[in-house]
Amino acid sequence: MASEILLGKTVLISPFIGAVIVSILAFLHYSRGNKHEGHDSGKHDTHEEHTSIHYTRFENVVSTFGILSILVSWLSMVLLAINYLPGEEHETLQSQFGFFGFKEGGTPDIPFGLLIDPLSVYMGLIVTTLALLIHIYAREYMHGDAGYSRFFATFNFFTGVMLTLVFSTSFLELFIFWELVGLSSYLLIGFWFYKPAAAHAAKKAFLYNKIGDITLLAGFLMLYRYTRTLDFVELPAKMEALTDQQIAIVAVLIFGGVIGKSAQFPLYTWLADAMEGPTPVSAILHSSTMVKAGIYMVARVFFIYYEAHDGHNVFAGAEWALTVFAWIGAITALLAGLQALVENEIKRILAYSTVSQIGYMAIALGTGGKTAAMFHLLSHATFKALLFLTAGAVIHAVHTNNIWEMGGLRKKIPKTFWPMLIGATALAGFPGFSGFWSKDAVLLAAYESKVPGHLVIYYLGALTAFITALYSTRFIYVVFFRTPDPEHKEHVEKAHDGGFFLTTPSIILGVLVLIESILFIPVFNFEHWLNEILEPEVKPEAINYVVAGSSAIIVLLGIFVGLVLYHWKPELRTSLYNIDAFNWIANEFIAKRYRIDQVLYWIANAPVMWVAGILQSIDLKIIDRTIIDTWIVKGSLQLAKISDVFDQGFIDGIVNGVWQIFLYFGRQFRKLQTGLVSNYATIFAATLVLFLTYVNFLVLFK
Amino acid sequence: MSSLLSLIDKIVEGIRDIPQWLLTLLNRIPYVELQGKNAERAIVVSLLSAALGTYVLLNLLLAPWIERKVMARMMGRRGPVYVGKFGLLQLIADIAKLLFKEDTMPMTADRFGFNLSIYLMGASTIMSFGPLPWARDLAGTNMSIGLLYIFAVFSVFPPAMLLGGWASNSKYSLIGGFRAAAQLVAYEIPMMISVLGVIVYAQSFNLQAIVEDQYQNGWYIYRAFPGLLMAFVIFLFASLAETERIPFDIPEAEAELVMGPRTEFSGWRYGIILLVEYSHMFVNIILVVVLFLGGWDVIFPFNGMPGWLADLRDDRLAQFIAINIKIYLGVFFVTWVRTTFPRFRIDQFIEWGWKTLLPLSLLSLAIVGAYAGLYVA
Amino acid sequence: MGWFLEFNMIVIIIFTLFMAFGALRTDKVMKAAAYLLLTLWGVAFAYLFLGSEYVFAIQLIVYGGGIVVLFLFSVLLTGQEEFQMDKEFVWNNLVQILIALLLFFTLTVLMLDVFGGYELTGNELVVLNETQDLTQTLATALFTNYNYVLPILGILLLSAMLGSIKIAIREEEL
Amino acid sequence: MVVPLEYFLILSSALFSIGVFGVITQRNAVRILIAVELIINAANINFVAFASYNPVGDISGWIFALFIIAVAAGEAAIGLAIFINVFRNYGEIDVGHLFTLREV
Repeated sequence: MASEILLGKTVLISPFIGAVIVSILAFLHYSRGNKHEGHDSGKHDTHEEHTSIHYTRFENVVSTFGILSILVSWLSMVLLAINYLPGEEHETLQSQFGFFGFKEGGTPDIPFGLLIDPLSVYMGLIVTTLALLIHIYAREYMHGDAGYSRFFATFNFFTGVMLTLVFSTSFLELFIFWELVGLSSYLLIGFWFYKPAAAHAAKKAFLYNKIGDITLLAGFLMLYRYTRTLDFVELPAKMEALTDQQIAIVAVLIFGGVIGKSAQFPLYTWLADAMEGPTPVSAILHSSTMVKAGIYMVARVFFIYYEAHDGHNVFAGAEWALTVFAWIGAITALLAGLQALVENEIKRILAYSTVSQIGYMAIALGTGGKTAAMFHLLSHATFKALLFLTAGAVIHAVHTNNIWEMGGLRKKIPKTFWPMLIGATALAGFPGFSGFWSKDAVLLAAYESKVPGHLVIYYLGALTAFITALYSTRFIYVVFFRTPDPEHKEHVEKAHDGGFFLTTPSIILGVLVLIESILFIPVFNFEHWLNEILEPEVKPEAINYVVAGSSAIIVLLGIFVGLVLYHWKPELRTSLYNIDAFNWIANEFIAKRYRIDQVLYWIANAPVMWVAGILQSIDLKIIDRTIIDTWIVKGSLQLAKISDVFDQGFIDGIVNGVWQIFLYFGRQFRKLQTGLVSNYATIFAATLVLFLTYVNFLVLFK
Repeated sequence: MSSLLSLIDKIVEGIRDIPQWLLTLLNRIPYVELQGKNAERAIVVSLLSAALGTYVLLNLLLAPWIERKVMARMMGRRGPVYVGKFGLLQLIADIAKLLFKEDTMPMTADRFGFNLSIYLMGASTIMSFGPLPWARDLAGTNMSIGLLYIFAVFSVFPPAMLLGGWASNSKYSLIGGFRAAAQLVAYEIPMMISVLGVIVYAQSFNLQAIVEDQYQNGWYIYRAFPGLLMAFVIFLFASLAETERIPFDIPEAEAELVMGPRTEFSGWRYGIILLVEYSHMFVNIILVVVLFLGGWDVIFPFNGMPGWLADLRDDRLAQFIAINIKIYLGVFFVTWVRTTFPRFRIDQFIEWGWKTLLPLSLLSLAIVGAYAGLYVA
Repeated sequence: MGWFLEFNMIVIIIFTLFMAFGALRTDKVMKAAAYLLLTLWGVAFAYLFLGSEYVFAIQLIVYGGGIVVLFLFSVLLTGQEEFQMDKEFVWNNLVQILIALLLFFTLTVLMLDVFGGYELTGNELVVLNETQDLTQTLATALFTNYNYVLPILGILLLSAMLGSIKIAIREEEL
Repeated sequence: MVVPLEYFLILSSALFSIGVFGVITQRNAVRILIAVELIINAANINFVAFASYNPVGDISGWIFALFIIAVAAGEAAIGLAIFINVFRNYGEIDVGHLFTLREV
């Protein structure tokens, strides 16, 4: 018990300590007059060609402390998991460090502390593992950057904040770290803040997240209003007392938060722009951990939707909200997948892919598959982090983002190619790989749920699976197999693998994906184990071979179609694009994000601008012209003329008269100033005589 | 106007009271003490005062003779022997000689200043005899500020010296006058401060009261040890410097300045200067005796005093003889010092007065103050 | 009864004023200082006639012994041996004499009118007599009512001494 | 009273007038200071006289006179020091020639 709490505390605090140490180191370093050593550009084009990397002493120290702190966190997390997960009873451990407020009676109200249950341990394990690997990756990736120490400090800070979010014990604590996660996301997207695109993307991410955050805040405040508590341990028991209407309000509002943070349908465009940040950031924040916070949060508060005692019983109020959420997930998955199909920048492809896969998780949650969602979260986090790391390595190798400027890199960067191939295969859901099993679980949850229109959702998911396989094939083929265009041949020729720190994490992750793939084979019953520890009240579903087989066929079909389009018959693609409608849809509609930004602009920005325009014209035409110009200006001009006359004539006259009087008397009195003591004394004595005479008269004739 | 007229009326009215003026004179002249209001007693007391003055002047004639004889003995000579028995009348002969000498004054001298300095010195010396105590209830005047009065009338010496030196219009006189004034000013202050200790103990400026306190409680020289002993030494030293005796006769150092500020004085003026010098010395010796050595007290009080000694202490004649013995011992001491020590250098001497004697006197005053504080506590 | 004393007083007044005038009209500054000394002695005797023997002594010690010596020294140090009086009679001089006379006249008239005719009632003066020790009264007053004035006066005199030393001393002597 | 108060009043006012006359006629700074001393003495006489003639027997006037004498000593010392300094700088202490304050 106590050791687990202590380990949990270590997990949380260690990254923060790392952040503080790195900040102090940076402060000491720069306050001694050291200049920034690296280049100020976020682009890696300026990287010199090098085979071996020479870290500066400062970089060594900073990265060592950054990685060490995460290592400590990871080790304690692993110890915690070893202690905790295989145990017989997965009891919920709650350690309350402090409280946010007091009830009227004086008893503590909202706890601030540590909640250790299977869900948080599971999520914490994912977060720390990925954070550790990506930290190691960042050690080389950020080499030579001017903001090296800043990166590590912020990155450590994010890790700590994310872990605290995971281990939050109350809604309020979760929300605080939810916001801090948003802050670190803002800082890391805008890491190269001198690039306008990065600054803009950071602002965009922050604002889009804020929409969701507001609804989340409203949601849990409503919950507090109804239940008078925000403690995750106390809440489930109190949910049954709520009316359907109250549950509906809370459920919908909390889903709003998920839509913002986890990039769901109307608000997902920020995630693609967030790729302006460094690749490690994209890898950990915008693919594997931060954007999963919404999913995690819904899993954490799943008792709002389903009765705590029987996981199959939906609250009547939450039914509608769940349906909407599942539908949003499906739509998001499809739309983002389509977009990934037409996107040319490698990181954005992965970003849309992420959105699409989170849509899968939303489907799973909406259709009641908490286990499926967390299952897919695990597998997706692993292979998407892998994909981002390898994508970063590819970019590092060829100094470009555009997949059409690459090609044939298979032989040039084998240490990147093979992990990426594994990751892409897993992403595509190739039968037998981890993505296949988790996606299958999601599709199964959709297929077998009682949500209205669940079959449509299932079909949409299947279509998305097809599209996923298609775009996975596309970018793998284009990047690694296609003969490069002549004009890009040069830098492709020069491409080479990164150093030890750049490649090792990807290889480790590739191995992890392979291990997961083996582990997820139903023979090993991983999903059932997961189900048991996450929702023991729900009976696990048996594997549906219809769903599994159909999805395998779909995936294989997608890969086949991709190979046809990009390898065997590229002219088919050209003829497809020659169709005007297809071209328009691909290039003008899908590639421009279905005009979602414009629609949002019309909804949110345009009315404001319109009203502002009206107000401006009112201001200019009515207030400025009539009131100010005619009445105030002319009136004050008249007043000014009057006061000018008064000032010039009367006041200046007084002032001038005064000085003239003083000047006159001064000139007269100056004649007295002879500088002779005797004269002064004589005047003094004469005055004394006069005074005495006066007093004499007073005395004599009183 | 009316008040002016009434003033004149009063003056005219006062003229009618001529018969009364003699008594008023006796009553109001500062140097004569009157106990009671009746005329006989007044006349007796004034005769006594006159007798005292004569006595002092006679002593002033005797003191130089003693000095000369002692000095001569110390130098292996015999001193004055021809005029009178043992040359006792030598000084009278000298005075007669000085009086009959030609009265000369330098042509360039300032007449006013030349005369004024002599008058001032002579007058102040004569005035200083007033409060000196000779026995219990035997004094020229028992004034309450006696000690301060003596210092006050002596304070005219520096300007008088300076004026005389300047008025002679001689460089020796001028330099001598400067030296005299500087020395007097430098040693007047430690002298006064050292006296303050005595005043703290006696709680009076009255010389009779000071002596009475010593008669009752013991002489000051051994009281408040070592504060008043220090004060005694300082006072003795400073009074020797004040009187410009050898070895402190820097203003008139013969080898350098001929006769200092007195260079141009001759005849009766020189006689007065001699008189002033000797009386100045005499008064200072009396002050030392009165302030520290018990004045007219025969012997310092001690426990188990035999009756005859106590009676002797109360006897006024004995007191008178005692103080005279003390005074002549002092004269002998001064002469002894004169023959023994060489002359100091002016800058060292002045510096010594300001930088050593003044702090020492303050220290002695502090010690006495501490004793007095303990006594009061 | 008091005629002789009044006569003496008149003599002292005349002496004092004569000496004061002499201090202003003599031809040499050195002699002016000597005249000042005599004036101060005259004033001191006036104090004696007023029964304030302590003030008399202090006047002689401080003024006669201190200030006059200071004057004499500074006269000799400033080399003011000869002083040319303004012999010629100018209109300015007439005005000054007139002012001084008027001042004397008005002041005397005022003083006599306001304060004249006072008789001593409670404080029977005994000049230089031990029967009534006014010095003790004075000392008591000094150390009770004017307890704080004495130290302040000491500080004032000390600062005046240091100030005058600083002013008079040459820079190279410091 | 043996000597009327009027004598002292006349003495002080005469001394005061003579002092003022000296201050306004003299050109030698030392003499001006002498005249100032006369003025101070005139004031002192009044203090002592009024204290002596005070029917209540209050002798504060004497104490005032003592203080005035002390302050006058300090004043004379500083004044003469200034004159010595002036003499050192200008070679003379004739106030008729020292009119640096005058407008040229």
